[in-house]
Amino acid sequence: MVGGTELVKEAHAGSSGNLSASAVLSSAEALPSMAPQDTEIEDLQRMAKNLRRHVITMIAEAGSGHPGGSLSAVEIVTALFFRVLRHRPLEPGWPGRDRFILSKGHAAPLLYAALAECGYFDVAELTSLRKLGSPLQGHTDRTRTPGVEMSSGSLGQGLSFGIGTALAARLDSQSYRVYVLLGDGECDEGQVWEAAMAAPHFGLDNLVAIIDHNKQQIDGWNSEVMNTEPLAEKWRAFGWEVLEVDGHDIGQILAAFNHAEGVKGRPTAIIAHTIKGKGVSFMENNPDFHGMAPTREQAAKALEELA
Amino acid sequence: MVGGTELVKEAHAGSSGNLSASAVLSSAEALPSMAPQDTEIEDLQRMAKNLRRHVITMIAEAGSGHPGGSLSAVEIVTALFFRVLRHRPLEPGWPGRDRFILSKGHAAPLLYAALAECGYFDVAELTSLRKLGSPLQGHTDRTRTPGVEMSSGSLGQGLSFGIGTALAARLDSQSYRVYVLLGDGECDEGQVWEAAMAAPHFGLDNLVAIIDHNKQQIDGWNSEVMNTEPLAEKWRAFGWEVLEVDGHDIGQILAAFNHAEGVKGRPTAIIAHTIKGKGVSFMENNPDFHGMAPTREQAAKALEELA
Amino acid sequence: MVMARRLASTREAYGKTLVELGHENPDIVVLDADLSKSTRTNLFAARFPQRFFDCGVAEQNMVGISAGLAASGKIVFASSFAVFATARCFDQLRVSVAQPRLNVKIVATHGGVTVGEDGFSHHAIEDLALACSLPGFAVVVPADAVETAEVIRAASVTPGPFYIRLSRPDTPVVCEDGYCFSLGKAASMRQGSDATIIANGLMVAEALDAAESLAGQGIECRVLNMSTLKPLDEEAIVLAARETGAIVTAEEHLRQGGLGSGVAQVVVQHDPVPMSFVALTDTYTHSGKPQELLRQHGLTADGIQSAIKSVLSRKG
Amino acid sequence: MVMARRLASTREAYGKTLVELGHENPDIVVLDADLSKSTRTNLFAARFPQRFFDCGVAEQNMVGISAGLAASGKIVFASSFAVFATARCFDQLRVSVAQPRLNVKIVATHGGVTVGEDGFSHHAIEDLALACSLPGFAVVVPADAVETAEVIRAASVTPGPFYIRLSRPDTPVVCEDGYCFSLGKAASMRQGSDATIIANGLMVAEALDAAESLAGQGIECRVLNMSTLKPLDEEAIVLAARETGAIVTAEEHLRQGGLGSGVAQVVVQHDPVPMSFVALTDTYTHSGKPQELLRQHGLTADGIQSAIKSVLSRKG
Ligand SMILES: Cc1ncc(C[n+]2csc(CCOP(=O)(O)OP(=O)(O)O)c2C)c(N)n1
Ligand SMILES: Cc1ncc(C[n+]2csc(CCOP(=O)(O)OP(=O)(O)O)c2C)c(N)n1
Ligand SMILES: [Mg+2]
Ligand SMILES: [Mg+2]
Repeated sequence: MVGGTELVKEAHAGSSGNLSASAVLSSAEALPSMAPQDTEIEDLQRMAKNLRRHVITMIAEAGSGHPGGSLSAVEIVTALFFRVLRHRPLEPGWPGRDRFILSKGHAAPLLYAALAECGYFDVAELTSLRKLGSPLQGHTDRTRTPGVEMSSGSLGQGLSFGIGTALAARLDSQSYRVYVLLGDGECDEGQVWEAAMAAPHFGLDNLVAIIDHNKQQIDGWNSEVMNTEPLAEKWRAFGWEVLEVDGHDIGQILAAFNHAEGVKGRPTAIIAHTIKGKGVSFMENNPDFHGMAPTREQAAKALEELA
Repeated sequence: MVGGTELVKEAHAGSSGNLSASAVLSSAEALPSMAPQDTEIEDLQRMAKNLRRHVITMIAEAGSGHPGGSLSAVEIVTALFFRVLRHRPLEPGWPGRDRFILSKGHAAPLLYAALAECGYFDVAELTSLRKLGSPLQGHTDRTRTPGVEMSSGSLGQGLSFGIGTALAARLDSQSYRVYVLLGDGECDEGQVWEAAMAAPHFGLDNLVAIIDHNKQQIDGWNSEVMNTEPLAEKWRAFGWEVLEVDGHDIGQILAAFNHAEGVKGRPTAIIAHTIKGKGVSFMENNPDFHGMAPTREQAAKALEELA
Repeated sequence: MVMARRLASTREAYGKTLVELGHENPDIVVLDADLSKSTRTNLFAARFPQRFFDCGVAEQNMVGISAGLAASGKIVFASSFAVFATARCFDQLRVSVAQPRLNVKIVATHGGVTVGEDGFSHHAIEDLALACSLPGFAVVVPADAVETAEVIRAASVTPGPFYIRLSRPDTPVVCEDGYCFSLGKAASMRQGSDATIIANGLMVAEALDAAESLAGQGIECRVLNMSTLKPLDEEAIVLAARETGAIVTAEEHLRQGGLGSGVAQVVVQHDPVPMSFVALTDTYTHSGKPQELLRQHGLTADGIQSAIKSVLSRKG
Repeated sequence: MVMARRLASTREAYGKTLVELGHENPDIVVLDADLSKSTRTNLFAARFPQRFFDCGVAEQNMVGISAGLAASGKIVFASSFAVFATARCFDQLRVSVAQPRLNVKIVATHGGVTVGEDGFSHHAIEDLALACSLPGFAVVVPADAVETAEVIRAASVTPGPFYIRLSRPDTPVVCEDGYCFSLGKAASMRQGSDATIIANGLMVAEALDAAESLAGQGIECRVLNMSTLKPLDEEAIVLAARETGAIVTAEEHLRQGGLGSGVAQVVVQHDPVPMSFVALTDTYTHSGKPQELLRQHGLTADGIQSAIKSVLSRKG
């Protein structure tokens, strides 16, 4: 198993469309924009599996939580925290850090697992999830958890917040970039479209929205509950650069982030096609596991599959 | 000057894509779907001018109100109330009536003028606009004014309401149609896009949204305040049949409504390109007259131009 | 010390009553915003799919659609969690529902802090303050599952907007079978002349437990179930002030804008007597088990007992 | 009978103070939602276009953007009309601003019914109830233009969220030049021992007029300008109850959830004395001239006088 902090770059040079450069994963100078070598991808995949195990263990221990939408976003979060983001886990308030904003706040266990593996806090803390007095609230609380940029839990609010941080970068002549992760059901919320309209209006090319397009929300399939298709066309019509990727293919995800860094004058939306509950057979595409904790037995079985 | 009620059809046969039939404007059997003869258009244009005069007189008398966005929508409202809608001014609650929902509620003076000219209430009432105890509130109040379907004044709420009435038509096996008039600045509101997503999801082909695209909102041009372009592409990406018309050309407007009646399985959005303050030289494209009443002298000058 | 009570789910009672109403009246329609499994409107959806509309995660639109349906003669029940059904669509409740006085019943589940582990984004501690500031809305917090069924039925035949707040966990049953809900009337749950406890929702059970314990100490408390927050039963409050001379209110909500502040306004206008409040004080709550949170914030029989003692010490 | 007062615009005072602050502190940023001409943030926009963000007619997004800016170290002022700045974005105020305690100042103009002719959609009669149910928010209703400038300055240097409510019309100036605002402290405007009038916003002028008239009838009223609704100056309230034995509150707001209910809660907990409320009672208001509406709903010096007489008749 890969130790988390090993994968973390304390910072990396921003920008450049340099796709040919190669680098050692653990190097502090690694560029985010390069085509990763196979071994790096493998390391990231191992970390992804590791995060999945954390998610299952944490939610099972808490007895409540949201496995489905945490598992679908694992590769996205892994790519960000262990390769793309310039951040300093030991200096969470570093002004130059790239921002990751979890708008679909019910995926908090995944974010906590990534933060712990990066070294923001001890991995042992993870089991305190959702318990009285824990820094790891059921939905994120930026005042309690180092590395958490935004308090969430009410859907649809993260992209607006992201715009604010992206505007602040401009005001402060900072080069940091802002990444916001949304759910597809979350895209039902009007506030998402208010923000979607505003970001290109403000010309924010330091902003990236990633939509975890797992095609499900609580009451079932998006197509039956509230059809969001054609999702890519919507973002395009709102003025965004739009990319579609297999959200479980880390190489594609990294390429998309790389592409986004080269886009000028407007923000980028990455539509990541994913599977809700990904990695655990009986959770995949099973809406029951949107917001239900696995039993002890189910957790054991899941961990077996993720061994 | 054309007497209002003369122009009103008590009801008309719905449907049919028959573009060749001709009819007398005052006929109770007139179809909405036909290409109107020139004389009809002229009658409607006269009524439009008449409504403009009312708007100016009412707002000047009230000393406050919104001339700009009332004037830009005159042809749309004229076409609807004096030709398209099946309604019974003396029976405002008639269950089979087509519904007109003014979502951009600050254009209330225009709606009141149309209702009065149709005979919902006395034209003399119009001068009570915005006065204490008047049935003609500054923004619409459905409990006070016959013919007003929805209370408004807070932008962005009308299309959702329209979906509700359109769904009710389906539940009650009624053939009435629902027309919702929105502003382009109003399209900044997220709730509009929640509704825009839901209406095609529910397959509502009895619903028509008309966007009064006068390119201005209060703080100035849409393009500077909050760019909504490409507006047509947005509605298309949300699953609507989209038409663009010159919003001051009654023939084009009627053709668009006619086309909409033939669309099955999804709602229609008509983007009406208009000029804010249309018809009064010093109000046209002048954001100052979004929400400012003309002085006595300005009103006199405006009425001269509208003679 | 105090007897164990049967637990039952208020939202289950809601879902079942909706199905009954759906059979009785074809004008009943139900809406939800992607939470129908949790609010239990899915029971209605399964039985009457044509009259059920899932609006996705779009509470504003849900309220607007509800208003349009109500304006067309439907009796509309619309549900979500209490936080989202009020905070996320307050302007729509105000302009599309309250101002035109339309026949929309907002039935919100997951009220208060007993949502527990989800944390503060999901704890509805201000929903009643919001609902009470909508003129024309009736606002009701049933004490248990028995009363919930009654309240839903009453709302369905009473024209105009309602806000009804239910809980996530199963809660103690305090109303007897055959209990009859009357909008705007407090239900007397226990006699007493030393002080009055006015409570609603799951705090009614705590109030009864507190009264029981206090009786053992020679303090006889009147207990009122003030399930209707609006219109408030001023008569019962004035009588309580006059006859018992001291009042404690107990609610799963911020003190500000809820039951306690409503009662205080009546008391100072008619018969100023000492009061104490068992409620949350201007603070957000955090993840934890429902019972832990109730204890942490004093929303318990013990908390009520202390409040009674405090108020008695100030009694003239 | 009572002296005429100079009229001045609170929102003009806001706009001008923003410009001063903009010069003094580069971290001040200002947002609006397509109402900058009316809220007078356009003064700041003209001077500091880089630090001004018009969000269009999208109040939810404006609040979210404000939160993001504040989290990045900016001191954020965000404005709209009082109805839209609260009702339309309450969940965003709750989750994006209040829960993380971010440094966002919501300055809402067009508070109360004095918006007049626009009618009920534009009358903010519940905005303070909403703002007060956001734990951690400071809530302030300046009495006039002089106090407004002070409050805006105080907010700019006090970390954390604020809700500040201003008026549309020019309002009477009651604070003397050199007046010093202190958050959470009532300002004593007049001495008196028969009863206390506690008011805020434009009702302070009415309170002073009422006190003047009553003095002519031998009734001496204390007048408090309770511009800070949260945190409420409990000490001043308790003193007023103790020393004058009767309290009338006066506000341009629903009785529920505003100043009156806040004061009542303090009174019954510390020194139950008779109170009367000059406020709107559970009803929406309609189009009319500002003064007509104030008169129609008794929000006047006359209304306050009657309330004082009623409360004195109940004084022990
Ligand atoms: C404003 C708001 N409304 C409702 C909810 C309840 N809720 C939590 S998750 C969820 C479904 C979200 O679906 P999606 O965004 O697709 O999430 P994912 O599939 O990635 O888990 C809902 C409705 C909420 N958290 N916030
Ligand atoms: C929710 C809400 N926010 C703000 C306002 C204030 N307001 C009234 S009209 C208007 C501009 C609307 O622009 P647009 O829709 O383009 O109207 P039009 O140009 O047709 O007059 C605004 C911001 C409002 N009425 N409702
Ligand atoms: Mg999803
Ligand atoms: Mg416009």
